[in-house]
Amino acid sequence: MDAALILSNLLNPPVLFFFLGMLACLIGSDLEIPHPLPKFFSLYLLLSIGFKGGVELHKSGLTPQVSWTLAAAMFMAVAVPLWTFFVLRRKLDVNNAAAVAATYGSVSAVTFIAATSFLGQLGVTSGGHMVAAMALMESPAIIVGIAVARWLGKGNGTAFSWSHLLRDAFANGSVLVLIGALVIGLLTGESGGKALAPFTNDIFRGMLCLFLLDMGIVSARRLGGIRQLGIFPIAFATLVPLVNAAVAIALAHFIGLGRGDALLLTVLCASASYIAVPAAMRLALPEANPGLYVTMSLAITFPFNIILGLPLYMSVINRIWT
Amino acid sequence: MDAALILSNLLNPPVLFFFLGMLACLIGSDLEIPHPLPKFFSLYLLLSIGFKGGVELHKSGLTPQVSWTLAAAMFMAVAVPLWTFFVLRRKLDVNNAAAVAATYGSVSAVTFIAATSFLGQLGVTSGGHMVAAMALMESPAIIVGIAVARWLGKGNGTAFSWSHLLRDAFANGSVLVLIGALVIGLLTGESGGKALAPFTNDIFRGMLCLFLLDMGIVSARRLGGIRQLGIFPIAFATLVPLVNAAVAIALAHFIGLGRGDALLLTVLCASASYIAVPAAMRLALPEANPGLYVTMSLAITFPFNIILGLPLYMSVINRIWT
Amino acid sequence: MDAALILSNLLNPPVLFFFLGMLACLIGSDLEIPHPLPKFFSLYLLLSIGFKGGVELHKSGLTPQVSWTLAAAMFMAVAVPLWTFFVLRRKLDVNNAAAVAATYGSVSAVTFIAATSFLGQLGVTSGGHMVAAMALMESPAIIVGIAVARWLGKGNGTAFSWSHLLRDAFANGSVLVLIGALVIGLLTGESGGKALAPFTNDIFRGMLCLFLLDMGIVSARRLGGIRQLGIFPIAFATLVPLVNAAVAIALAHFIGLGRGDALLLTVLCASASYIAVPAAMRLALPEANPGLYVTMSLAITFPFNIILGLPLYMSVINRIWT
Amino acid sequence: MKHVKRLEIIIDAPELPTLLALLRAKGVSGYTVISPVTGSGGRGYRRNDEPGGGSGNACVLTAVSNEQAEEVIESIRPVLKRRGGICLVTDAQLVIH
Amino acid sequence: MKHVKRLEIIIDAPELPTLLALLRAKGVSGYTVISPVTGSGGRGYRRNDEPGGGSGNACVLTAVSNEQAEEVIESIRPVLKRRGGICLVTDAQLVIH
Amino acid sequence: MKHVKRLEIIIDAPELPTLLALLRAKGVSGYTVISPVTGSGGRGYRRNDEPGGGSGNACVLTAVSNEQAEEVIESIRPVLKRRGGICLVTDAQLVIH
Ligand SMILES: Nc1ncnc2c1ncn2[C@@H]1O[C@H](COP(=O)(O)O)[C@@H](O)[C@H]1O
Ligand SMILES: Nc1ncnc2c1ncn2[C@@H]1O[C@H](COP(=O)(O)O)[C@@H](O)[C@H]1O
Ligand SMILES: Nc1ncnc2c1ncn2[C@@H]1O[C@H](COP(=O)(O)O)[C@@H](O)[C@H]1O
Ligand code: NA
Ligand code: NA
Ligand code: NA
Repeated sequence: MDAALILSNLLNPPVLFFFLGMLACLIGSDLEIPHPLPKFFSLYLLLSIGFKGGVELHKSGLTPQVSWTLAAAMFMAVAVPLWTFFVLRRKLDVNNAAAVAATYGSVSAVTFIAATSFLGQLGVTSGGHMVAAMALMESPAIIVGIAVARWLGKGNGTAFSWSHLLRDAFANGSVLVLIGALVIGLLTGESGGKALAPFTNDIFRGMLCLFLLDMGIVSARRLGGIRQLGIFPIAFATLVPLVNAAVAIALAHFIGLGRGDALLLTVLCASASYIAVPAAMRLALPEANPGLYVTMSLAITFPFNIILGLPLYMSVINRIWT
Repeated sequence: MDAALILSNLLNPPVLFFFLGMLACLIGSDLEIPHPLPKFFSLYLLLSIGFKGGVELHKSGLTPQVSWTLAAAMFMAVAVPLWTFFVLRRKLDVNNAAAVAATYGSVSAVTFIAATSFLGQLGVTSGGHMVAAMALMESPAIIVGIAVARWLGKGNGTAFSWSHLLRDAFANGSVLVLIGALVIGLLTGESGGKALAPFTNDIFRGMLCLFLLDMGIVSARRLGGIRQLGIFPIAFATLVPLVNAAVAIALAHFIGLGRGDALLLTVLCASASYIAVPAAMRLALPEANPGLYVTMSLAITFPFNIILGLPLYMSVINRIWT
Repeated sequence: MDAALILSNLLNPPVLFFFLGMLACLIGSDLEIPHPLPKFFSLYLLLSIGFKGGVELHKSGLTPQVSWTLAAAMFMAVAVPLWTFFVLRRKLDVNNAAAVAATYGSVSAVTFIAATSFLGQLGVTSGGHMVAAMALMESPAIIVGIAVARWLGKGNGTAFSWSHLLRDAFANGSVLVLIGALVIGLLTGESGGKALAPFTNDIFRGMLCLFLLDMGIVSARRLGGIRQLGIFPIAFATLVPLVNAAVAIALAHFIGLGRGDALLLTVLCASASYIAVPAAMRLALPEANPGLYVTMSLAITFPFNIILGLPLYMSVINRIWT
Repeated sequence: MKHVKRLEIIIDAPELPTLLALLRAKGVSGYTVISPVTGSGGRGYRRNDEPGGGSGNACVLTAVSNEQAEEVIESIRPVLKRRGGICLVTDAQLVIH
Repeated sequence: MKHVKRLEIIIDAPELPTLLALLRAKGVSGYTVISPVTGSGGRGYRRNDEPGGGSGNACVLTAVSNEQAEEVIESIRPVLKRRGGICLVTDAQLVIH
Repeated sequence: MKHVKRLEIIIDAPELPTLLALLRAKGVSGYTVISPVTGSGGRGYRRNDEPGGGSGNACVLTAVSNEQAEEVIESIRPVLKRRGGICLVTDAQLVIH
């Protein structure tokens, strides 16, 4: 994996602000982004990425290529939580195993966004329909996770209800904003896209820097908690992304994606959710411990993907595709 | 009223985000824009619209045409709360009648903004002095409403005081930002306008989308409360805007406004305030019930104007003007 | 000092919004920018100014000229808190004297920003390395202030600790964001600069207007408290900036700065901190009274510099340099 | 001044609607909500700093008549059992318009 | 530790300045304000979600001497009468530096 | 329901980490934090409106056993002495899952 890639990833302002946030926390600075500003940034990012994706999709249309990509994305979104659940079950109780499985089956929008800006820096193109892929991958893992927990989890008071299940999966605020903005982008097309471009495109990277500054603080705060997790969760949080990435790369190559789209699909599968899924799990599986699944995705998998994952996956793809 | 107009209004991103917000609330999503973010958006919108209006007014200057428009606006801002008060008095006590009258006599800045972006989409021009008209229309209704309540409202402890009255009408935060920004725009003119354009113009529609997303949630939350209001307030909230719109259109035609300015004047008269007036009423007429006047303007009149009012008024104007 | 300068400073939208905020507070308006929005604006301003400065510094490089400027800045940042401390000690106890000295030894980023936009309006150029000068001047005064208080302040429980001292000086949130963004700008250079420009440059003045609107409210709230301060602090808050400005102008002329850089160095020395230092003093010198040092810098020195200082310093510089 | 029981209920923020519905069902129409609040308890530390969400708690304060108190408390027990949280009960006097 | 009365006053947020002025007038220099808080009472549910404003309440907590209490309470009654809200009084002990 | 002491500690917000560490050191694992709150006391009015920072207080609420109470209170006295603030103690009953 060549150093140039790592460097050009690290010299990306958003990533550097992530480090600044971590540094602030580690040297005991009083720097913090008070509630609800981070919510504002994430809302902005989800709305913008969704809307831009919708506009792109409106341009490209539903080509076979696009359909194949979405199918692959859906497949991974269902397969990952299933296989990881049974791995996790060996060490964790049903609820925690289900929550972690859902976390890793779903996606991290910000990792995806970092990947797109990484591609932008490399001058590698990617399709707007990948955002649709991301949107599609948000919810299935939530459904699988909750369903599995309900079916295998004996005697935990709450009865199973499809309506609750679907609401937890799709009425989740972040999912709704992402999908809603995507649909709005689709409906309004290029005219809408042009009208909002200064907001959704031009200032986007700046807002991303602010959000990652907060992410740096927030993940560093949890570094201390990692030790208490024990070895299994730590190993899981670093190895499973690699496995999922490998499968995703194979899949991407099989359905003949371009290098850009391939990286994005890979990142989607390798990333773990820390916005939509934790919110949903908190409602649906209160017995599961957020200290476990949030720490794993936020303090280990997210930094791992942002710092090492991106250049690593890219270099592998470069090798294979050429 | 032709379908094309309705459609081009509905396919406006801001309006679509309003629907998204409503949808979120209706399907029981946990999506919410936490306090004080909506305050930030409204502050931004008032500041930007006011400032842009001031800059435009600085360009155009105080032509007779402009003066006539402002005069007409002032006239409506005083006439509407008066006539509506006596209608309302038949069903409501003095305080509530006065509060609702003030609400409908004043204006909704966001409805006005939606109208301008609607015009933008249709390629119909309008004058920046219309913002001055809006600014002029914010306060008179507040004064009329409070004055009427004080004079007719016997024995409600608070004695009448002009200074209080004026403070409630002009020291209101939203009014002050709007008028202040307008004056600043007037003073700094085009140089100032250019300097702030990226902030006040370019990202404007995006911020509007965020604000309307919240408005959708907030109004949907109140839909349930409408039923309890009874038939009279509901009828009032839908019919009175139509009456005021009709009068405004006649007036606009009489003083020979262009189609764009005509629509904006109409929307100003047809819209009801839910930012400035409720805040003022809360201070000046605590006995009045916000559950009544806020619900009427926020959950009925605002959506009504945004969704049906704009295309309806436009099509009528198109018929008459040609 | 010529009227044109005063006027072109006053007709600057940010300054006008500062007045609007003051007006709002003085007429008893309910206008307020609720917490944590001001924190968002200051975070944005520090991040943007730091980042832009870093990018500029990346372009210019560390020329002798630049090094001399930074040296001069450092010198003033250490000299000012020392000499002012001994002046202050005649009237105030050790802790308060130290806190006020640190406040005036450090800098006001917003006054600096207002100065740059004032220069922009006059079409006078200035170097990006001045931001580095500002960054360098944030912390020394904090160190000097705390150190002096620790050494001369007998028997105030807290023992002296270098690590604490350095943390209070550099781990301060605002200092960290400013310096961090500067370094990130340096590392990413022009490519990074271009990518973030719409965020850090284009909407900058608009955000500055919002922040100054809040500053106006906040300083006006404290005007009442000035009287209680007594004559000495008031005299100090207006005369000391003039003295420091005079020294700075001499220094700037001596090391041969251009007019733009000269004004910025002057403003840095004449301004007092109300973000970084108060936060640090609160942690390190809780015995000192924020009602004293915050009121002096926020309610007296800041408006003084923004309204009179800028044009005054500029006109003096114009006289001398030509 | 009326003798009342002051109930202070701290629960996971997403449970708030459920809790308020329970209170209203018991005829409690007066309450005050402070949200979000953070805290620590049997289920660990809730920082409420998770990006775009957070693990905040809500604090509900309600003054109920001594007669109501028992019944209200029993009705919220299951929520505390299922989702954690606490309820603090103090004797107080209520001054109302 | 000193025996005091713990007053907890919940009022319409815009009334806060008036209330604090009243407290200071009665020589109460120590108080803590939590604002905004939401809630429900005789005047209905205050969502505090109105765009660009909101209908929040403010919660003022103050520990006053047993002697002061009565007088302070009487002085705020009119505010509660005019603008709604409540005042909860509890016996407490004050630990201060 | 268990008889407990309800401690309500109001301190300068930056002191919060110190205070929580003290509580944990005394074996207090359950507490709720409301921050920022504003207020006024011996050290004057804390508006918490300073640009980019603010002078807010934090309010820490913790229910501790009657036995623990004394010890906990003594352990936080120094903080109140050094940095100001208060601690209000009331008798309460704790309902917990
Ligand atoms: N002893 C206590 N005193 C005050 N608040 C508590 C206490 N125990 C729990 N809490 C609050 O209740 C929330 C949930 O408690 P738990 O379910 O025990 O984790 C915590 O996050 C705290 O905010
Ligand atoms: N019984 C109660 N317990 C707690 N808070 C109350 C109670 N009654 C009223 N409140 C609070 O006081 C505010 C105003 O009360 P009201 O004037 O009755 O509408 C409400 O919005 C609540 O926040
Ligand atoms: N008697 C009191 N009642 C309620 N809160 C108080 C009281 N005295 C002080 N406080 C709170 O404690 C903080 C610090 O108090 P002090 O150190 O006395 O300035 C104040 O800002 C208030 O928030
Ligand atoms: Na994944
Ligand atoms: Na109207
Ligand atoms: Na200085």
